[in-house]
Amino acid sequence: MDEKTVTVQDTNPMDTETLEVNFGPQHPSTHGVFRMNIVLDGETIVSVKPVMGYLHRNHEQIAENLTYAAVMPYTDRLDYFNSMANNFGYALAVEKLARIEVPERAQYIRVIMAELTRLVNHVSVIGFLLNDLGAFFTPVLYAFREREKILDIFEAISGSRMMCNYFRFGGVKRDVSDADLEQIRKIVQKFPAFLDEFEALLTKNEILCMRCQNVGVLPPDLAVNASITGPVLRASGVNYDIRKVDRYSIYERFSFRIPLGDKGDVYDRYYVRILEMRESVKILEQALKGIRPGEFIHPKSTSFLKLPRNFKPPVGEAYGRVESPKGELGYYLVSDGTPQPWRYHVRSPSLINLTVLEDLCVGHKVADAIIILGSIDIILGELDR
Amino acid sequence: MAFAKNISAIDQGIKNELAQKGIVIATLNDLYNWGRRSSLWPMQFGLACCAIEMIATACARYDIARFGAELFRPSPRQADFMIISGTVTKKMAPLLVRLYNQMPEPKYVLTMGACAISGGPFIDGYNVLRGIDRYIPVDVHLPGCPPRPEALLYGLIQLQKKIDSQEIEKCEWYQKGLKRVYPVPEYGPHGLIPKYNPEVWRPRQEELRKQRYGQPILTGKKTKAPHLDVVTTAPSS
Amino acid sequence: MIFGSGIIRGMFVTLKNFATSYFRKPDEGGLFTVEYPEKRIPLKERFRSFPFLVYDGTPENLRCTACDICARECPPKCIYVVRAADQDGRPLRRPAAFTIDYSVCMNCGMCEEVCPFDSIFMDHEFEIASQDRYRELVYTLTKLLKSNEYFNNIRPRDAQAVDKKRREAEEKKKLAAAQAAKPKLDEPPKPV
Amino acid sequence: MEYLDQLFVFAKRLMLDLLARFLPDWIVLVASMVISIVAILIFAPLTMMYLTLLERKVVGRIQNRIGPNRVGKFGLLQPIADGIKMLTKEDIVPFQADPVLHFLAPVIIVMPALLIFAVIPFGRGMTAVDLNIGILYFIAVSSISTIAIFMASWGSRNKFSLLGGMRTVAQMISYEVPMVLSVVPVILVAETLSTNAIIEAQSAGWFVWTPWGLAGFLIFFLCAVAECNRSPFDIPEAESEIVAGFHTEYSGIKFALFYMAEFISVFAVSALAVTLFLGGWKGPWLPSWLWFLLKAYALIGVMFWFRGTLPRFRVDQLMGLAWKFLLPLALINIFVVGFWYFSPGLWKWVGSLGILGPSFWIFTKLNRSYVPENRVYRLAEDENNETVGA
Amino acid sequence: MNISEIKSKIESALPGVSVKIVSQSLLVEKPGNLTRVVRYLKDSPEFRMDYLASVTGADYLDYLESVYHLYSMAKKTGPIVLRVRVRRDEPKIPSLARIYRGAEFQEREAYDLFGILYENHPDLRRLFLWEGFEGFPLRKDYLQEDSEILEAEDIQWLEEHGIPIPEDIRKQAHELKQQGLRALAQKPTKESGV
Repeated sequence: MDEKTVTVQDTNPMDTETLEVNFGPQHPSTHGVFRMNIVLDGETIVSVKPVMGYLHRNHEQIAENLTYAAVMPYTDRLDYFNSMANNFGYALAVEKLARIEVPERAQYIRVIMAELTRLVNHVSVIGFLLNDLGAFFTPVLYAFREREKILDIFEAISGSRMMCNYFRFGGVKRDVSDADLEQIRKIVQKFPAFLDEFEALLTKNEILCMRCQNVGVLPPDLAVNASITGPVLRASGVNYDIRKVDRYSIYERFSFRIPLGDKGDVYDRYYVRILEMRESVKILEQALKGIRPGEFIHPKSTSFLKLPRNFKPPVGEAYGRVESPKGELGYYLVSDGTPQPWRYHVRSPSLINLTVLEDLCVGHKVADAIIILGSIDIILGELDR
Repeated sequence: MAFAKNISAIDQGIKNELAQKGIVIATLNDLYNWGRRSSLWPMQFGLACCAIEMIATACARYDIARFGAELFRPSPRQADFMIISGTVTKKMAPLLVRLYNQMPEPKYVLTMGACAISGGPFIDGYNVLRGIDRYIPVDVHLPGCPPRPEALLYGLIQLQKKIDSQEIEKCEWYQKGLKRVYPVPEYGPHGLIPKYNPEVWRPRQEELRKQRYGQPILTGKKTKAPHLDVVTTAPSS
Repeated sequence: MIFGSGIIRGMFVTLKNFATSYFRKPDEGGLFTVEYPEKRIPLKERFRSFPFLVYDGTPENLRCTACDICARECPPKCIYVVRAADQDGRPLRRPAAFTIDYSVCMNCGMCEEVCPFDSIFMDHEFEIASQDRYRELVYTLTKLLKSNEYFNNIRPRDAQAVDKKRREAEEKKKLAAAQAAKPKLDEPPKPV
Repeated sequence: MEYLDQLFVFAKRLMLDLLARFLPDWIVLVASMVISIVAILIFAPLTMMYLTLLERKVVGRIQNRIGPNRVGKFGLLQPIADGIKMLTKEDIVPFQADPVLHFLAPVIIVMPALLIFAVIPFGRGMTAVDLNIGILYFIAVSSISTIAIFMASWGSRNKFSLLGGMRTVAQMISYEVPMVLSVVPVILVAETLSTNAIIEAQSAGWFVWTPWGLAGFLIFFLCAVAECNRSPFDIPEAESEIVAGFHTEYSGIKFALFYMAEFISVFAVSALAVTLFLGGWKGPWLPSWLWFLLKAYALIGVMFWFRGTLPRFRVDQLMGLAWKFLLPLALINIFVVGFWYFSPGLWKWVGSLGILGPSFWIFTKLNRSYVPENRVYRLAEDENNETVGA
Repeated sequence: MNISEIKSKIESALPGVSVKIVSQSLLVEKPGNLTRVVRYLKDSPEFRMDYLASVTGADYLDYLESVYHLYSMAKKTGPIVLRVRVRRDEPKIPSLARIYRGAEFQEREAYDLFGILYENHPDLRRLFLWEGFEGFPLRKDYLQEDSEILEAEDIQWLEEHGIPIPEDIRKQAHELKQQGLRALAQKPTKESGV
C-alpha cells in the first residue's frame, strides 16, 4: 500500500514491465501482519519475498527473564489459536528437563484438550482459507460457530477463552468436572455432523476445486528437505506425525490413522485437515471413554505451583516437541539451575513451513499466492514470536 | 466561545425539558452524530491475538453487524475507525501511523487489548512499542488480554457515546487548516526515532513501573553461564 | 457427475442455514447470536478477567498482608505493592498502596494461584473501557477492594472452598492459641 | 384491480392532465419526462440503499446471525445512517493521483446504471422510454461503466487499483460477448428489440421454460453477475487479493457512488433478465409492477445467495469460463433457437435438448482443467519406530 | 544406539573430525567440520538424518553456540543433537542451508538475534528486525533503549518535522549528549523480581 514504484526490470523492448506489489503488512488476507513483496508479470508471480518481524514481540527474551511457570501464559500467546497445544509442548519440555512425572488423568485431560484445540484450529484454518478464496465469510462463520462451542468448554475449564494457561508441570491447573466432560462428549458427538455439512458446502464445490487443485504443489522430497511439518507435510504424502513417532503423553493408547495426501497441492492440504479432524474426533471418543478419576497433577508439583520461584530444574538441556496443529512445535530449554531458563527457544512450525513459499508461488497467479499462504496456515504470533 | 457554550447549554436544557414531555427535537447535530454513530465501519486488519477475538466479534455469536459495524473495510480510505487489535511492535508502528494518516476524517482509534494500550505482557521487549498512543491519539482504551468479544462491543458502545457527545461546530476536523496527520516515525539503531511524539503523549511522572523496577535490563542480567559439559546424566525422556 | 452439482449442493447448505435461522434453536443451526448489551452469555464461574482484592466484612479488614509475592510472580509485572508502616516506621501486615495497572495485566491468573492469603482473585468484570489509560486503568486499592460476598456471588464454588479453608485454619489457630495459652499476637512480621 | 395495476401510470397522467389545462403542450411533454426522471432518481438510490441492507440481512441469516437491527426497527434506518456518514466524510484525493480522472470516475459510473432504468418496463405501460431498440440501448449503455472503472483505477495511482482496473476491463469486455449472444435468441423469437414487445411476446409462456430459454437465461444471468462484479465473479474488487480493487483510494461520497452504481446495476441487470426470460411484469392476481419487482428481487436474492456461498474464481479461470464455455454455448444456443423455430411439435424439445445436453457435456470435457479431480487419500496406520540418541 | 556409539561411528567414518559428548549431544569441535558431519549423518544409510528440526543459537558469555536437532523422517528416529561453539568476536559457522532448505530461515533468525554469521548462506539478512538495527538483542550483553527519554537524534527529527518540543525534554536530551551517554536501560533501582 505504501510504495508506489513501477520498476522497469530490463531494457529489452520486448520485455513487459514487471510490477512490484507489496502485500501487507496491512492486508486483508495475510493472516496478520505478514508481508510479501511480490513481483508480478501481469498477474503472474515472478518472485515472492516474505518479510516478517512485524509481530516480533521478543517472546524468547522475555521468557529468559521469567520463572519457568510464568512462561506458561506467554506460550498461550505464541499460536493464539491453539494455546493448549503450546502449553502442552512447553510442559513436555520442562518435564523432560526437570524429570517430572504426570499422572494418568492429567495425561487424558491433556490429550483431550490438545485434540479439541486441533479441531478448533483446523476448522478455523479452512474457514480462513475459504475467506482467502473469496467466500464472503460464510465458512469462517460456520467454523467460528463450532469454535465458540469448544471455547465455552475451555472457558469453563481453564477460565479463559483463548489464553487458557491451563497446563502445569506435572499435570494441569484444575480438574475437569464431570459436567464439563459431558459437555465435551456432546460436542464431540455432534462434530462429525457439522463436518459433513461443512464438506457438503465445500469439498465438491467446483470453484474450490478449480482454485485449489494443482496449485502450489509441494513435492515430498522438497518438503522433507525444507523441514516442513504438520498437515502441509502429510498432504505431500510423507508419513510423519509426532504423535505416532514420539508417542509422547499417552498417544500410543489410542488407535488413529494419519491421513496422507496424494499430490501436495492446496486442495490436499485442505482435505488432509478435514480427515485429521475426523481422526481427532476418534481420539477424543476413545479418550473420553478411557478417562478415570484420579489426580490431575502430580503431588510433588503442587509445592512449586505455589512458589514458582522455588522451581529450579537441574543444569541441562531439553528439547520437547509436540504435533501442534500447525506442525512440529518444539521448545528448546537450557537450564542453569536458577529459576529462569538460560536459553529458551521455540521451534515454530509457522516460520519454517514458510521456507517453501516462494517455490510454491512462482508461476502462479496473485490470487494463488494468497491461498497458498492460507493453506500453509501461518500464525503471526508464532512466526515472529 | 463562552457565548456559544451558553447557547448550547440553553439548547440542552430546552431539549431535555421537551424530551420529558415526549417531544424529540432532532437538530442537525443529533442527526450528524446519529449517522456517524450508527455506521461505524472498522478497518480490516488484525495485529495479533486480539484480532482473533475481533473476528469472533464479527461472527455469529456476538455479531457486530447489529450495530451496523460489520463492514470491515480493507482500505483505510473507507474506514471510520481503527481497531488496534494486538501488540504494536516497533517495526509495525510506522505503518500504523501511516494508515491512520490515510484514514479520512472523522476518524477514531480503539485500542483493543493490553498490548496495544501499553505493551501489555510484552512491555519489556526490545521491539515492542509501549502503547500506540505515543504516536496517534486514542479514543477508547479497552484492557484485557484479550478482551472478550462482548468487551469489544462494550468498547464500541463507548465509542458511540463519545461520538454522541461531540458537537458539529466544535469538531476538530472542521477547523480550518487542521488536519490530523502525524509524522511517521523512522527506524533507528535501537528502536524508533522519535521514541514518542511529544505532541500526542508525554511520559508520566508517576510511572509506577519505572519507580519500582527501573528499566529492567532484560538480557544481560545473568553473569554465570551454565556448563553443560559437566552434566553427565541425561534427562530421561 | 454434472459440472456444477457441487456448487448446487453447497448452495443448499447455505439455504438450509438461512431457513433454519428462523425457527431452530441456536445450537441446532438456528440463530446463534446473543444480543449483547441486553442479553448475555452466562459467564463461566472460572472466567478470569482482572484481579481484585477480597476483604471480609469491612474494607479495613482486608486479607492482603502486603507480602509482595503476587507482585514478584506477576509475569508482566503490573502489580505494585507498598507496605504500610506505623508511626515508628515498623512495617505492618497490610498494604499502604496496592496498585494494579489493568492496561498491562494479561489476565493469566498467576497472582490468584500464588497468593498464600487467599486475598487476590480474578474478577468477572470485563466491561472496562476508558479514554485515559493513566487515570482510569491504573486501579488503586480503593477500586480494587471488593467484599467476600461479592466473591461468593460471582464464584460460589471457589469462594466456598476458600471460606472453608480459612475457617478451618482459624479454628486450628484458635486451638493452638488456646493450647499455648500465651498468645503472641502483636509479633511484628519479618520484613520481606 | 385495474387501478392498482396502473396506479403509477394514472398518477402520472393525472399530474399531466392538470398541467395540460393551463400550460402549452411542449411544457407538458417536458414535464412528462421530468416526472419519469424524478421517479427513477428517487427509486434508484432508494433501491440501492435498501439493497445494501437486504444483502447484509440475507447474508447475516445465511451465517446464522441477525445482521443490522439496532438502527431503527429491524435496522431499517441503517442505510440512511450510512448515507449521512458517507456524505460527511472527508474526501481524500491521493497526493499522486490524477485529480480530474479521480473525480470524474465515480460520477461517470453512476450514469450508465441510471440510464439503463429508462428502458426497463416496471409494469404494464410503465416504461420510461419505450425505445424500439431498448436491448441495444441497454448493451451500449452498460458498457460505459468499464471506462469509468478504468478511469478510477488509473487515476488513483495505486497498484492495487491498477490491478483491479485491469481485471475489470478484461472481465467486463469478455463477459459482454456471451451476454449479448445469449440475448440474441430472445430477439430472434420475439422479432423485436423493444423491451415491452419482448414481454408481450412471452404471453404464451415465459422464455425460460424452453430449452434455449433456460440455457440463455443461465448464460445471461451468469454474465450479468459478472458484469456487476458480484461474487463469484468479484475479482475486480477482490478483498482478499487486491484490497478493494479499483475503489481502494476512494473515500466518502465518491466511494458511496461506486457502491451505489454496483447495487443499481445489480437491480438493472436482474430487471433485464426478468424482462427477457421471466415474462417481465406478467403474472396472475397481483399488480404487474409488483410481479416485476418480485421477480427482480428474487433474482437479486439469488445473487446475494451466491455471495453468501461461493468462493471466487481466479482471473484466468474467469476468462476461460467466458471464452471457452459460455461463449460457445451461447453460439450453439442461437443455433438451437433456429431449430426450435422451424421444427414442429415434439421435435422441438427432443432436438433442442439433444443439441444442448451433449454440447454442455462436450464443453465440460474440453475444459477438463476446470473439472474437479477425484483424489485418493491414504490413511496410515501404526508404524514401528526405534529411537536413536537420547 | 546410544550417544557414544554415534560418536565413534562419526569419528571412524570421517577421519580428522573430532566430536565431544556434551550432555547427550555431540559437540563438533571445529566449526568447519560441521558440514561434513551433517552430510555424513544425512547420507549414510545407517542414520538417514534427512530432517533438520531445529537450529538455534545461544549465548554462553564466553562463546556463542549453535545447536542443531536432527531427526530421520525415513527411519523415524532421532534426535541427534549437534552443537558448534564459536568465539564471540568471530562467530563464523558454515551454513547448512544448502544441505537442508529448512535451515534457511532458522539460521537467519539466529543471525538476527545472536549475530552468528553463517557462511555460504544464500541470503543472510536480518529476519525480524530491520536493517540498520544495532546489536543482537538475545546476546546476554545487549542493552535495550530507555523508551521514555528522548535523545538528540529524536530532538533533531522532531525539529525537522516541525513539532513543538517542550523545554524540559530538550534540556534532558542536551544533558545526555553533553555527558556522552545514551538513554539505554539502567540498572534496576530495586530488586526487580525477575
